[in-house]
Amino acid sequence: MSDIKKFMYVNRKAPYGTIYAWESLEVVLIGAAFEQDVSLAFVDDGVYQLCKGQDTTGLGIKNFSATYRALGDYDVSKLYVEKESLEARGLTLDDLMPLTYEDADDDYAEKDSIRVVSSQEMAELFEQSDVLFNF
Amino acid sequence: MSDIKKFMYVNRKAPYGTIYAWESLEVVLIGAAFEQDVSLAFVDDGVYQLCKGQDTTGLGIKNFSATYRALGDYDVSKLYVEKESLEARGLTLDDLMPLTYEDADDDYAEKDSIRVVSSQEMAELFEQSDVLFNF
Amino acid sequence: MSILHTVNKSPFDRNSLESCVRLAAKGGAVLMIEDGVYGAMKGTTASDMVTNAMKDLTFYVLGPDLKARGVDEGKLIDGVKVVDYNGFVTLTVENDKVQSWL
Amino acid sequence: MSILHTVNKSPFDRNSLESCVRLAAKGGAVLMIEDGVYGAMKGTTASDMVTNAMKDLTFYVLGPDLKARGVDEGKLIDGVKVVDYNGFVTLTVENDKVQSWL
Amino acid sequence: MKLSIQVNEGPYNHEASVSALNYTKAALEAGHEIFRVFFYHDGVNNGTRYTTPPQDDINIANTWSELAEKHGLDLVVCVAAAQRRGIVDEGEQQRNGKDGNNIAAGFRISGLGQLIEAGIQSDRLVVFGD
Amino acid sequence: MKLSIQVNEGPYNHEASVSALNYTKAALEAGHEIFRVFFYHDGVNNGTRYTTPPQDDINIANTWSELAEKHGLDLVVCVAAAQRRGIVDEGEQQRNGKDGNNIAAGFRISGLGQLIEAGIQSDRLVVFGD
Repeated sequence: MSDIKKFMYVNRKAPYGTIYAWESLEVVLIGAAFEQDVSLAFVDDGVYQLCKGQDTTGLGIKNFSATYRALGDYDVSKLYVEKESLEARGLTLDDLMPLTYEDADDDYAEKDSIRVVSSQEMAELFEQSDVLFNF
Repeated sequence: MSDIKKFMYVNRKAPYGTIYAWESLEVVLIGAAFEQDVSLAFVDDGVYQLCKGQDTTGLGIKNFSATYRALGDYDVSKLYVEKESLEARGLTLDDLMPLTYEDADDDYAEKDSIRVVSSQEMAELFEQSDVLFNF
Repeated sequence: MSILHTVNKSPFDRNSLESCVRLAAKGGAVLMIEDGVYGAMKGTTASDMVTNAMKDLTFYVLGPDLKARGVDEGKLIDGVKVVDYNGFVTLTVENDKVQSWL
Repeated sequence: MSILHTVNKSPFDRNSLESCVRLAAKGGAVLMIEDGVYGAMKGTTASDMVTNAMKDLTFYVLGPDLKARGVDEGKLIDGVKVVDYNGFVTLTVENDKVQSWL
Repeated sequence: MKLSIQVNEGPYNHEASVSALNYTKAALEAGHEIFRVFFYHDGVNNGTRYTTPPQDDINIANTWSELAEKHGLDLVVCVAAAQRRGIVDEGEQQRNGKDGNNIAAGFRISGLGQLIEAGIQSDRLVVFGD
Repeated sequence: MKLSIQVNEGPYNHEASVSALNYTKAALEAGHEIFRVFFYHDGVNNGTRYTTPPQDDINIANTWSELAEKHGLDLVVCVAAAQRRGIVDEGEQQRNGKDGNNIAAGFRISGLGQLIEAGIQSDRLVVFGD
């Protein structure tokens, strides 16, 4: 086994109704300092975490959606979103926040972090990971 | 409104996976002392609470299923089980614990506490209640 | 006699909304709160369940929970009414009792 | 490379088992624990989902959780294997990693 | 109208306690009486003064305590549920031989009869949970 | 083999902590090394010494403490999750100006890096939750 492990953070829950989305993101931020190969998966209600326009003022609780936009600065640039989960919820890529990162291997060109994949591709990504984090 | 209210305790969750079934039953036991008109509803995974043959020895946790058999002694004798929920789970009345009470109005004849009702009858029972307890 | 039903779970994750619709008597009100607000969106695999139930039930959704999740009101199923917490309290008073589909 | 998937929720209450079956690659193992054991019963509205997935996945169920819930082994879908906690540990070791469908 | 509220989940993990707080505030503003707020299941975890939430998020226990002080709310934590989960007041500390207690200001620990009484005395019972 | 375990839910409310306990015991009996047990989300509530469970039920916090003592288990409670939920050790008591602490024997409070490290160092990570 190499020194670097493939970490996959699996997000299946909606934001705010429960804390799993936010506390999972806290793990990703801390984990970014450990220089592993990091990916995030958004399936089922996890896709709601990336919806744009979140405004928690009326609830009086913290809005953590801006943190997803900071992931690129932490070198977390692989966010896989399952197509089938989006479709079942009537969502398209346009409903999600535009998330980007600067590709150090390509003269710091700005690229999209979100990659929409099929269920089958997602299953393969899980297979190729070394550690699956579930919340 | 009369002095006696119609209490309906609604059970929708399986036993042991979460504590709601057991802590709900604790409310019913305490509530029995208050001499209200008490009914229990078992719908969705709540029907699993009444399955016979529960044995938690292998988990090392408390088995509370015998408590349902004591309900008759607390004058809690109306346990409504939704037919559609049983059927979806491949269960019949034979899979449930036999629960009985002694009918004070009928020379203490032993009668069945469990009454299987349709979704529509259950909806009517909810309508006729004064207070719905949800766990 | 009428019941205010609250549903606080996503219809894609749990069976709460489905059970509510099955076991709510005609004339009841259904208020979607917390993650339940996703059930109010049109164009989803759960939308038909709500649309079909509208002949018997009136549907409401809690605005502050919608906004928190970035759900635009234009994305709601036609006929679902948006209320704030004051509206939630009013619905509690206008109906005879509350059933929470937890 | 193979994954041990654990499912701890009733398929009638949550979407965990359904998602596991959709997103588990061929050759994986699925262990039903806690309220997930209800997914191993035959004659339910969820049984076909498990039976159909058996061509790609091997299904196990945790005995102590079955017994706690009063589920007789005669009620299990044919081909679902019962293991105890030692078997759970063995499955963890025999597969390369664990995915918990919480 | 006389309302009672039941909270079944702990702070932060679920939105239930925030929903209950926002609902309680709205009900008070509309002039309704809150007969009781009953904390059950993991809801008892709302009543600890040991929390130190992030500065940029709501302090749920403090918000309950302030609301209780301002409006004379009766915040009742179920004793059986509290014992399972480690919420302790002075009386429970003595009875169970604990070396401290963690109950927050404005909360009291009492029995399940308080929930039944709320069901009898109130015009509506509104439950927030998981 | 080197295993790590993550517990996401509090005691009693969910079966997760009991499953984790039974799994940990079986893994130790089979001769595996438990690198760490990490308590996250409501799982931090496993680590309070203030619980008084019913006599006829399992004492979850004590069972963890005894297992830790017997096998030298590293039971780590996430500090951020603990602050939100009111689990406090002596250090946290000082830092956050609390008048007491409630951590159970054998548990320690530390950062999320401990979970990442467990993911890197262990052959398997097994998660129990809701």
